[in-house]
Amino acid sequence: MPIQYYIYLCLALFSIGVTGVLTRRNAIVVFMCIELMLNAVNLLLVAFSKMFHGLALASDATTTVGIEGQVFVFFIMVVAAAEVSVGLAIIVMMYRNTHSVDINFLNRLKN
Amino acid sequence: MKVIIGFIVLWPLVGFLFNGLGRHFWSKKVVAYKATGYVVASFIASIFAFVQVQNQGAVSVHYFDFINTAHFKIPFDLKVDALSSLFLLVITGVGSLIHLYSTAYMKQESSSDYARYFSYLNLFIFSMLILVLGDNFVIMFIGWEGVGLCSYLLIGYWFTNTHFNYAAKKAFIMNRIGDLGFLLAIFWLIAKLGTVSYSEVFTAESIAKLSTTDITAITLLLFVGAMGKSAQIPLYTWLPDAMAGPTPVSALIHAATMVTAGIYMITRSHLLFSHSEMTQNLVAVIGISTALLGATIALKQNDIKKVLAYSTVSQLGYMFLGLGVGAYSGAVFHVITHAFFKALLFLGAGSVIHAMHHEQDIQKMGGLKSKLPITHLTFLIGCIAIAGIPPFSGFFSKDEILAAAYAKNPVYWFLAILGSAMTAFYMFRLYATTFLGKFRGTTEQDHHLHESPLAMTLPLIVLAVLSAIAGAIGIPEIMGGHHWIGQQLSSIVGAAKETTLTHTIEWALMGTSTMLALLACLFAINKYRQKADGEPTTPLGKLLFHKWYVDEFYDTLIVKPLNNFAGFLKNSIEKKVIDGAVNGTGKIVQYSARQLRLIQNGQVGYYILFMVFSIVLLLILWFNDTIILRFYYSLIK
Amino acid sequence: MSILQILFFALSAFAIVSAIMVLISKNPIHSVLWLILVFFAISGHYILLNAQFLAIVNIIVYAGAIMVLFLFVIMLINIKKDSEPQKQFLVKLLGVLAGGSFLTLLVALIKQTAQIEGRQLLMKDGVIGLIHPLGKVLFTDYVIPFEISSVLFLSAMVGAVIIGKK
Amino acid sequence: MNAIIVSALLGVIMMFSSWCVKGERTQKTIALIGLFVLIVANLAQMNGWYVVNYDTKSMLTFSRFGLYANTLFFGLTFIYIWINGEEISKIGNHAADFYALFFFMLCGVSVLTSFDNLLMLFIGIEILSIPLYILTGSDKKSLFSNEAAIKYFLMGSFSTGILLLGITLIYGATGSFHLTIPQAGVKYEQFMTSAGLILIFAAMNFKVSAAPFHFWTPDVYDGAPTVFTSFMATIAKAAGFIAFITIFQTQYKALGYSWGLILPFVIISTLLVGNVTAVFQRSVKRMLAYSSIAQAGFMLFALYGTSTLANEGILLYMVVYSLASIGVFAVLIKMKENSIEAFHGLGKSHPLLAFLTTVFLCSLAGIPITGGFFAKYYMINSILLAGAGLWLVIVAMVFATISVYYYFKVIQAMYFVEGHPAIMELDKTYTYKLSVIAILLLILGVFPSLLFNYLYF
Amino acid sequence: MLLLFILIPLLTAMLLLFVKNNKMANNIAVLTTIVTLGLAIFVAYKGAVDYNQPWILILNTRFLLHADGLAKILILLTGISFPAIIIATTQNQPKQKNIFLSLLLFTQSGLMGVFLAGDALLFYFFWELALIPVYFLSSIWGGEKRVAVTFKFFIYTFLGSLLMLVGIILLYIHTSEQNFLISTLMHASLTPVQQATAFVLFFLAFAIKMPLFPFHTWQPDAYEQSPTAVTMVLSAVMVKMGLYGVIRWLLPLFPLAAKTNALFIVSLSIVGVLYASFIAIRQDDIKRLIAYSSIAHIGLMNAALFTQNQIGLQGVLIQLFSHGINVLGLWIVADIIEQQTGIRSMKQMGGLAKAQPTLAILLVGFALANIALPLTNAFVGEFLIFNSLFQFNIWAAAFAGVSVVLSAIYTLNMIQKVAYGELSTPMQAMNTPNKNAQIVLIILLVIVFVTGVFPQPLFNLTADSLQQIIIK
Repeated sequence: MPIQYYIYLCLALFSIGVTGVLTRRNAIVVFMCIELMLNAVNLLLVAFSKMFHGLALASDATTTVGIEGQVFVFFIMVVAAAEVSVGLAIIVMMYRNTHSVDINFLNRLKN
Repeated sequence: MKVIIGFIVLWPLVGFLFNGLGRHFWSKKVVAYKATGYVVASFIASIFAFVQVQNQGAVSVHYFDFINTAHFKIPFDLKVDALSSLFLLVITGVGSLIHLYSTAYMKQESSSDYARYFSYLNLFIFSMLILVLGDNFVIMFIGWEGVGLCSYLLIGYWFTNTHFNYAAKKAFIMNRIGDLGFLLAIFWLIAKLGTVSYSEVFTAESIAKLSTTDITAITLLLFVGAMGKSAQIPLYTWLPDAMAGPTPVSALIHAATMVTAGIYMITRSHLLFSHSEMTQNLVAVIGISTALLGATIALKQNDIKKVLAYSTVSQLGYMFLGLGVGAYSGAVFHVITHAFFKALLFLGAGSVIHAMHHEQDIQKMGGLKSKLPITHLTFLIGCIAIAGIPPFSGFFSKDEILAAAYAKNPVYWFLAILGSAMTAFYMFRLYATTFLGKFRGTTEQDHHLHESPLAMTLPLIVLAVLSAIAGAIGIPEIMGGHHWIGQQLSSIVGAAKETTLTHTIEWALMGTSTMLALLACLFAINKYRQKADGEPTTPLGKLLFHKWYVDEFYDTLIVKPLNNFAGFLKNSIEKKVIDGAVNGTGKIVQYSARQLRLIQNGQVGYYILFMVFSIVLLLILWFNDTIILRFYYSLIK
Repeated sequence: MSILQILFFALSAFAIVSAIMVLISKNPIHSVLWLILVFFAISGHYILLNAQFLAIVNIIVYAGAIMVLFLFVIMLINIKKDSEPQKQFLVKLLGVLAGGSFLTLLVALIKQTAQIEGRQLLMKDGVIGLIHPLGKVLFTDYVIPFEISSVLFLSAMVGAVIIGKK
Repeated sequence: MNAIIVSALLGVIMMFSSWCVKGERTQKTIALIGLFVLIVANLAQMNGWYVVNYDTKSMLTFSRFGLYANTLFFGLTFIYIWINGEEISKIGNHAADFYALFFFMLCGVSVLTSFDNLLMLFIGIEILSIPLYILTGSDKKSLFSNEAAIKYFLMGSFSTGILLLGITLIYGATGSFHLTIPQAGVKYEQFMTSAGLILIFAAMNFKVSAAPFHFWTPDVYDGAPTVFTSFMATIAKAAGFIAFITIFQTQYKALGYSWGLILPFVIISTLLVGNVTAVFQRSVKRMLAYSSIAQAGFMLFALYGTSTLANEGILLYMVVYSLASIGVFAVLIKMKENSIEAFHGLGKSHPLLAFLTTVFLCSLAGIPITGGFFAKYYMINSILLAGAGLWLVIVAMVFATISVYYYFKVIQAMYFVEGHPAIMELDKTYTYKLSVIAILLLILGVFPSLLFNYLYF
Repeated sequence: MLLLFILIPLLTAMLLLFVKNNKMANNIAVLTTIVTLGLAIFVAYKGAVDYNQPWILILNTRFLLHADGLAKILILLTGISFPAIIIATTQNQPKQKNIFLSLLLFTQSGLMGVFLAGDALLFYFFWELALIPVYFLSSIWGGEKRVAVTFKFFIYTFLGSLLMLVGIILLYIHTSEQNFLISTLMHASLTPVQQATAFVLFFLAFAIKMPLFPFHTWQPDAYEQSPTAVTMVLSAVMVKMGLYGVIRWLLPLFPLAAKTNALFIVSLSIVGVLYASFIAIRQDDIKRLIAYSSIAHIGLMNAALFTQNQIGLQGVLIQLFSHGINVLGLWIVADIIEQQTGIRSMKQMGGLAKAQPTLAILLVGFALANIALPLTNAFVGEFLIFNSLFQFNIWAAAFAGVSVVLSAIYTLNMIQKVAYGELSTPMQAMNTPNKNAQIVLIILLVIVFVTGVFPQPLFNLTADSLQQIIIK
């Protein structure tokens, strides 16, 4: 399978995430779209990892080339989890104070 | 010699410092003695110097280097030669007399003002001495500006009077315009020759180095300088106004000495002038024009000093005519005689004014003959001298110029003789209105009329004698004289040119001028012995009375436009354009600040939108547009 | 068309459709659910790529833990279905435009990249996605990032405490 | 390595001290001692002494430059906490937790100064960012703080996504997460590498608040508690710069000539937005936020080329800018309100404090005998040395002039406007602490090389 | 030795911050400045060894202080100006005088540094250093619109100096030895475009500082609004920084560019001279009048510099000193009048000669020097300046020469309005100025005339630098 397919897929998912960030006002949904972006990246990393692995495998049967991509994905998940905990805490805090999760609701800081 | 010359110059300076610094401490008496004494001392030293020059010829002494750089040197040298020694005598001699005169004339002033007056006067003498003694143009220029300054200070001596101040300012500024010409001439010399010393400039080699253009330009510029200082058209209007100063000042500065500086300067640099036909012609034309202009205006003036002032302008015109036609020694001769008789006239006028309690309008005088006998007599001698009636001094000096003018161009002579007649007329009009007939002033003035004290009459007498006999130093050869002054100056200006005129013509010329002058005198005395000249009624009379409206003309054509221009620069250009541009920049920044901050609208959505677009923009910038076009092309394909 | 390709396209279509649904669902809860479906699709891809460990972790961590957390928060703050105010149409359009141009541009660039021209990727085979090699690498070569990410967790923990404590 | 380990441990210690040790002063003292230990540990590594000598598998490389930067960061943090300790305690009752977060952030900073792998970059940035989100929102009752936190968090996460996509693209192109110097003269079109670099560039710009990715900065700096703004704007940002430089000093060559287009674009827009917008601000805090953007514009100069001058310059700039900002923010903390009116008449009522503020502001403006001058000088010199267009420098100078305008507005308010400053009670020691900063700035203003001599021995 | 010029004022300035007693502060300041003056005289006639220390190693910049003729004459001027200013304004009692004096001394330190620096970076450093205290001095103690006006001045000059900094660095990075010494920078290998750019960058900085038309608009406002002591510093010494910069840096570093642009710059300067003179004619405010007169004089000097003629250069070297002294005298007189009557409008003045004859005489003395009357110091300089202009271009000299007349007009206007005429009501308030000011004025006037009659010592002083500058 050509790598381009995966690239396009992931870019599409990523862009959908971006678009979601831009079009939604609910902080939680925006945050979910960011998670979607991260996942698109994850998939792309794995795809690349397999690409390099396949290339290396041709010359060396026991190679582990490409594994770093998957390790990276692991770390992204780790970080995402940490981020989610903090992010949701912030959103909840905001909700406590304003009873809203609308990102446009708080816009006193401007100009 | 160094010491003598030093003394000549330093005494007046000492006097200036002494009186200027100690004006609150010394009594009037001390001031008067000191001031006069210093000038007299200077006079005595001048005599020594004169004698030395007679015996040894010109002497140049070096004191110190005024400017001495790697490329350029102006020494502070003073030089006494035949020309300057003559001037020295006149300056210090007449100067001493006028100092003496002033001691009495200025008696009413408070003691510090009195000291101030004398310090200025001393400073003037000092400057004038520097002017004539300087051995190069720069030193001369120092004196040149110095006398201008003193003139300014003395005209504005009564500084509380605004009109006097304006007169003083006018004098200084007009002089400055002339000085600019002089300066440029000096620069031109430096640029071409690298030196300004007379001894190096006035050599054949130097002259050879200069092209005709150079010489013409330099002489023209020098002449502009002379115009300013010696009140020639078009820079003459300051001189009549300068009569605002105390009368002795008018006598010393604005008649006898300072105004003749231009003649001195041109005589000094006659070598250059004689190489430029054009300049010479111009000098002559300007000279004769000024002479006529001054004379015509003087015809209708009623202020005793104004008449004398315009007469001075006119006489200076004659001197320039003389210079223009190459009669350098004639011009100098006239300077000397003019110094005597014009100083005499002014001092006489001063005596009259003194007696009349500062009344200067001749219409309010008359019949002073009996009340002021000495003044009257001396004044009359002055009038005769200036009118050019033999054997008084004015005749000889004027005659020499006239003769040279005739030799050059009879038209000059004709115009000059016309002017000469007018001179005789207005002088005797003045004399007659003032001294003859009956008194027209107030009774109070009448009551107080008195002859002036000895300190004032003594100078009058001395000057009257000199006016009468000074012609002796220049009796022309046809009258059997030796023309002593011509010989004196021959070392400077070369031997007088062989006149092409026959003796007959010379006699005829003399006769004509004398006749005309005499006729004019008699006519004037006849006309004005009983009544004064009222307000003029004829158009010409009005025109002359208002001095040809030259002042008004200058005012509307030069002064006002310049003033308006300055105002325009100040109020429009400076404020709106230049400062506006600077402040405008600031305003633009402020404005863009106000606009730019609106981008920051406080909404996260917008922020991220901007960020995404920015990334897109970065990508586009990075990969440049061709790649994107290629992509779309590939899509179509 | 091999079975792999069919699976690929099916999963891809599923992922994209679900992702779009995340965007257009009005109700946040629906968004969460759609997002979980996206994650499942992605996990499917991982399996296709024989990245078994990641597939499992993705399900457990993302779909299982994180998304449940989201759901939980949404429930907690009890947002009404239609209470979310919508953005203006123009803003939405701009958003789509931005996302779209971002995609177009990147695709344009990738399409012309010679670096990956003709590269295939290994499906189904390969051992690197298995838990054993991954674990080995993680605790040898990647032990430093592994340890350091603990700091990340610590700080997130402290942060959650600071923010969350009343 | 020492620094990473010790700072992580210290963070844990501080965490526990929050319930073992009572009294905020004690906690501050522990934190300061901890920082001292940290500095010592870091210096020890510079001199070849390790806690553990572990093969990092080329995840991290410890260069003298990076380690020295670490030392400087720790030193700055020391000063920061020394001055602001009491203020930190006032926000909520989590002083020890905040200190723990600072130590964790310093761990992140240490990673950022020594990473050799994009994975470490990512982790480092996250370790630095997540505590910052928390600190921003730490004033839980304040709506401003909430708003700032949510904005910062959402945008930060978004930029993380961008960063990751960039890293991925680079990985896809090169097959490695290592920073390798790209070979010159590559035949094929490396668009993927370049696209990845651009995305990383954008994300890093976000972290250092360079325009047009600066939007979070004013709002977050404004909304966050001032004392944390101070940290965010100084040490956190500077660490971002070190990372930024580490990547791009080697990688920019992959971008070819376009680098000369893209970087000036960012620099100019950063300078423009920062300086010009700051002109109109009434709130000093917000003005400082914009000025911090503007300063980032100058620091970006260091990216232009690799040279010792650029490296030294960025160190000097960081230190000087951070010191001055810490100082100004420390004064601002003591103000009852942030508006410029609060400063009216400060020169009369608190002459020394006003003078110190003047020194800080002059330093920010880059006026000689304060360190700011040489900071700017190094930047200009390095960029000209790197062959940038003269026009860029001249434009930058024009903006620097504008910056003088708004910095001096504050000075004018302090000295030339009559009024009563809205300032809280000050104890003398606070002013004296600030004067230490001022003295440091002045020393660096005359002998900037004091800072670098240690780099070379 | 040379370091003392910077250190003495600097340390005293710091000391003064802690001296609360005004009288004592004043005495200390006077004493210090007089010591500095003594030192300046000593150095001027005995010379001094360069102070040369490495400064910032990596940049290879050196803390090099070097006193050649140009520097000597300017430190002499600075040395004379400061005690004169401080003594003459003793009677003015600004609030917090110790700080006022302290800032003044900081300025002096900066100025000395500017004139002595032999290293471009050091030069720049002091260049700015001299500016900062002035900003505070004017803003705190100035007139009504002081803040805005001073700010404009500050920003304007700051922009100029930043541009110069760019120029310095541009030269620096193109040198082979990589240091900032003037001898090194001279040999920087620049392309013609770079040289032209660097020239413009330097020139702008100096032109703003001088100030040259049309960059001058900060000056009259600043002079008007600053406290007089500061105005004196500004006009007597600080504006010389611009000219000094041209002589020391611009001409030697960019001989070609200077030559190419000479005609343009000379014309610009002369236009400025006439422009400023015309505006001065219409000024009613005595301070603004002196300000515009100063612009005119400075423009003239600048024009002479760009003729690149040795005579002109020599003239400027003398004139730098003379103009400082003259303008100082004028300011002191103006200050005395303003302090005692509270007016600056010349329309309301008049009769000073009646009220205070001595002061009037002094005023006239300085005014005459201002119009470069022979035997005053200004004549010597302007004579040489005009000379060089004449050799450069006859028309340049002719047009510039018009300013001789114009300067007479505005100066005499001033004398007439201030000193002469009937005693005006405000002037009746005039008391005898205090002894200190009088003594200072008299000493200055003596300097005016002594250097006007015997300028040779000044020529000797500057002879060596003349050689150096022309060699390039």
